Amino acid sequence: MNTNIESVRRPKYINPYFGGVLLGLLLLLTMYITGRGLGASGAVKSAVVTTFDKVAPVHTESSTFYSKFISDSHSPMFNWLVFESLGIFIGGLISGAIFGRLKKIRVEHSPKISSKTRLWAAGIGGILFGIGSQFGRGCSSGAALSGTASFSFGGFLVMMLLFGTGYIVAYFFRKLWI
Amino acid sequence: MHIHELNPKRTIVTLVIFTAIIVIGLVTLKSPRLVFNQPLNETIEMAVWDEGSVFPYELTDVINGNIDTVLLVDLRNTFEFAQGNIPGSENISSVELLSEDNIERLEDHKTKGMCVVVYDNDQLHANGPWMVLRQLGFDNVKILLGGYNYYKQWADNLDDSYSNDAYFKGTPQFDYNEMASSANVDEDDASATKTPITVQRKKKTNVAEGGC
Amino acid sequence: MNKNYIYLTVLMLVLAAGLFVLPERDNSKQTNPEDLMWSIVQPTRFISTDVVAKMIIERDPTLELIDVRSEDEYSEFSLEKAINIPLDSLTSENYQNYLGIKGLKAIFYSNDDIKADQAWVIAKRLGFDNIYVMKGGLNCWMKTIIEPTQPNETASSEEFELYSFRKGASIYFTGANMENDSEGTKAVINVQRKKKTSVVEGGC
Amino acid sequence: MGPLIPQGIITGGWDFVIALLLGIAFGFILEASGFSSSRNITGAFYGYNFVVLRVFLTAVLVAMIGLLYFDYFGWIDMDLLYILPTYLTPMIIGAIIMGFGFLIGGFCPGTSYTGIAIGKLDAMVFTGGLFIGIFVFSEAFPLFSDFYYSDNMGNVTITEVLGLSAEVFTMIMVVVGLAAFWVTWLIEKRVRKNINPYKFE
Repeated sequence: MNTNIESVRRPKYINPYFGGVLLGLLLLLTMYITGRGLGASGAVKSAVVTTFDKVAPVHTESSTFYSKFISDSHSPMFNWLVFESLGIFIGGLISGAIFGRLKKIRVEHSPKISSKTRLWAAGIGGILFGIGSQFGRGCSSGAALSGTASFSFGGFLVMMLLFGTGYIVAYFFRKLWI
Repeated sequence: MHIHELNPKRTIVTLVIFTAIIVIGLVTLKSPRLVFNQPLNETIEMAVWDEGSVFPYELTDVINGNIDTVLLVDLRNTFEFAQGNIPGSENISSVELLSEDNIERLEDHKTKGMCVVVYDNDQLHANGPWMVLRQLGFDNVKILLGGYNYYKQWADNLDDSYSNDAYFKGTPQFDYNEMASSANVDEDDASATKTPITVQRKKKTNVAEGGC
Repeated sequence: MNKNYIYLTVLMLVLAAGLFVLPERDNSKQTNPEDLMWSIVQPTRFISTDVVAKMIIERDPTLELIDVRSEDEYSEFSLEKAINIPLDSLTSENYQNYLGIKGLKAIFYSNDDIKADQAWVIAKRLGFDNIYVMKGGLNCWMKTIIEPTQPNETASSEEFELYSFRKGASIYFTGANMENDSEGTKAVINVQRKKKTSVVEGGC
Repeated sequence: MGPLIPQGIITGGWDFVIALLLGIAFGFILEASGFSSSRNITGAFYGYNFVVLRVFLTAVLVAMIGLLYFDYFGWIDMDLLYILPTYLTPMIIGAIIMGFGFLIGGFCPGTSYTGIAIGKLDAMVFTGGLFIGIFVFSEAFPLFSDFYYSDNMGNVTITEVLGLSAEVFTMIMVVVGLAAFWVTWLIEKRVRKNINPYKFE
C-alpha cells in the first residue's frame, strides 16, 4: 500500500461515526440549553429581511412575509440563528485550520464538468434549497436533523423526503458528481 | 482502506462517556418518597361530588366511644389543640402530616380498615391536607364539615345539628343577580333575602356505616 | 472490519433497549406531595374579597378571575371579567391555557371557598403557579362588598374606613351591573391565551 | 431542570454567546466530518461515500436516545421542547424542492457555511443562491400564502401520528440505522472498486 497516494486520497477527516456521536451530543446540549435544536437557513432569512429592510423599508413592512420578522425594537440580524451561523463559520474555520484544509479560494467539481458548470449548479441548487427551506420550515439541520431528534413529525417527513428525492433524481445529475 | 474503517477508538470512548452519563443519571435518580396514587380525574370527581365528607352529627357515636374504627385527627397546632378539641381526637398538625412517622401510621390505619376523619378550625383549612392525603391514596380519610368551630357551637347537642345546615358550603346563600343589581342598596339592607336552599340531606347515619 | 464496530453496535442496541426496561415514572412533571403540602399550609393563597374588589375597581391588569362554578351558575351571575373554568373540566387542556400565564394572578372563586380551594389544590398539583383563592367566595362577596354591614359605633376607625371602602365598592359594582343589564350584554372577556408553542417560532 | 432558556434559568445577553459557542461546535463537527466538500456529501447518492448518512443517522439516534433518557431523569422537559409544526403538503413540496437543490447544489445551508470558511467558491455561490431563493420566495409570497399555511397539523410528534410509543420508534430507528450502516458499508466497498478515486480539495 502506497501511503503517499493514500494520504492524498484520504484527507484527514474524523471518523464519521465519531462525528455523528459528537453531533448527537451537541444536539442534546443545545436542546438542554435552548429547548430547540440547531439551525442554519434561518440566518439567511434574517439577512434577506435585513437587506431589504435597509433598501426598501416601506416595501418590507407591507410584505406579509417580511413583516413577520420585523420588529421595531431590534434588527432582525440580532437573532439567535444569526449568531449560531456565525459560529458555524468560525467552527469551520478552526477545523479547516487544524486539519490543513484552509487554502486559497477554489472550486471543487467532478472532472467531467467545468468550474463554471459547477458554479451554475451551485447557484441553482442554492436557490432551490432556499425556496424549499421556507416551505419545509427549515433546512436539513433545522427541520430534518433537529426535528427528527425531537420527534417532530414534520421533521421526520422532511428528512425522509429530502433524501428520498435525492436518491430518485440522483441518476439525472450523475454527471455533476461522479 | 477508508477513514471509517480505521479503529473507532474515539467513537467508543465518546459513546461510553454518554452511556456513563446515562448510568449516573439512573443511579442518582431518587425515587420520590410520596407519589400521587389517585388519578387526577378521580380527584376532580371527588371534589365535584363532595365525596368523603363527614357530617358533624355523625360524630356522636365516635365521641361517646361507641365506635373504635374511627380516628379523629386534629390538624391544628398543639397550642390550639390544647385549648380545646373534640374528645377522642389526636393532634397531628398539618405541617407534620407528611412526616415519615405519620405516613406510616396512616398506612397502618388504612390496612386495619380504620376511618380517619380530619378537621381544622373550619372546613377550608382542613381541605388542602385532606385532598393531599386522598391524592396520596389514603381513601379512608374523610373531612369533617364545619370543622371545629361548628362543633364547638353544637358540642352539647351535636345530635340536633342534624336539622341545621349552616356547615354546608358550596351553595349560594343569596340571589346574586337580584342583590348585585339593586341600585338602592341602602334601603335593601334589611330585606336581604336569604333564599331557601334545598340541600340533599344525607340519611342520618354515622361515619363508620358509610364504609371506609 | 474492526471489532470495535461490533461493540458500538451492541452498545447502541443496549441503550435503545434500556428505554424499555425503565420503570414507569408518571408523575415526574407534577408538583411533588411534600411541596404541595408546604404551599397548602401557608395561608398566602387566600385573597380577601376587599382586595379583589379593589383590583377590579383599579382595573389591575394582572388580575385574572376564574369562576370554578358550573356553566349555568356562571352564566347567571359572575364577577366582572371572570373566566369560567368549571371544576370538572380543570384538567382539559383547553382550559389550562388560561392558567400559568406569565404576569397574571389567577384568582379562583366559587359560591364558597371550598370548591375554589379544591380547584387550587388540583391546579397546584398540575404545577401552576401564581394562583390564589378568593376567601369566602361569592357569598362573602355579597356580604362584604355588595351589602356591607355597618360597624358598631364603638368599632375602631379602621373598621369604619373599611366600611366606607365597601360602600363605595358596592355602589361601583351595583351601578356597573345596572348598565350591563340594560344593554343586555356581558363585558367581552379578552384574556391573552397562552400559545401552544412554548418557544419562539421561526425558521430553521 | 432543563431546557434552561425557556425556563428562564439563563436570561439576558448570554443566549447570543451560547449561540455562538454552540455554532462553533456545530461548524467544527461538520467540517471535521468532511461536510465542507460537496463531493463528500453527494457521495451518499452515488454510493461512493456515505459520510452524510453515517453522521446524520448517528447524530439522530444518539440525540433521540439521549432525549428520552434525559426526559426520564427530569433533566430536559420534553413538553417545553420546541416541536417543529407540521404543515403537511407545503412540507412535502418543500422537502422535494430541497431534495433537488441538495443534489444540484451539493450543499445544505449549514455545510455551505463551513465550505465558505475553508475557501470553497461553490459554497459561496450556493449561499448566494440561498439568499436569492429566500428573496424570491418572500417576493412571491402573496401568491401562495394560502398554500404556505395549508394543512396545518400543529406541533405534532411522530409518536402521535404513528401511534407508536417513543421508545418503540427509537428502537425501530436504531435497528434501521444500524442495518443501513452495514448495508452502505458493503455498497461503498463495491462501488469504490469501479470508480476513479477522486481527489479531495
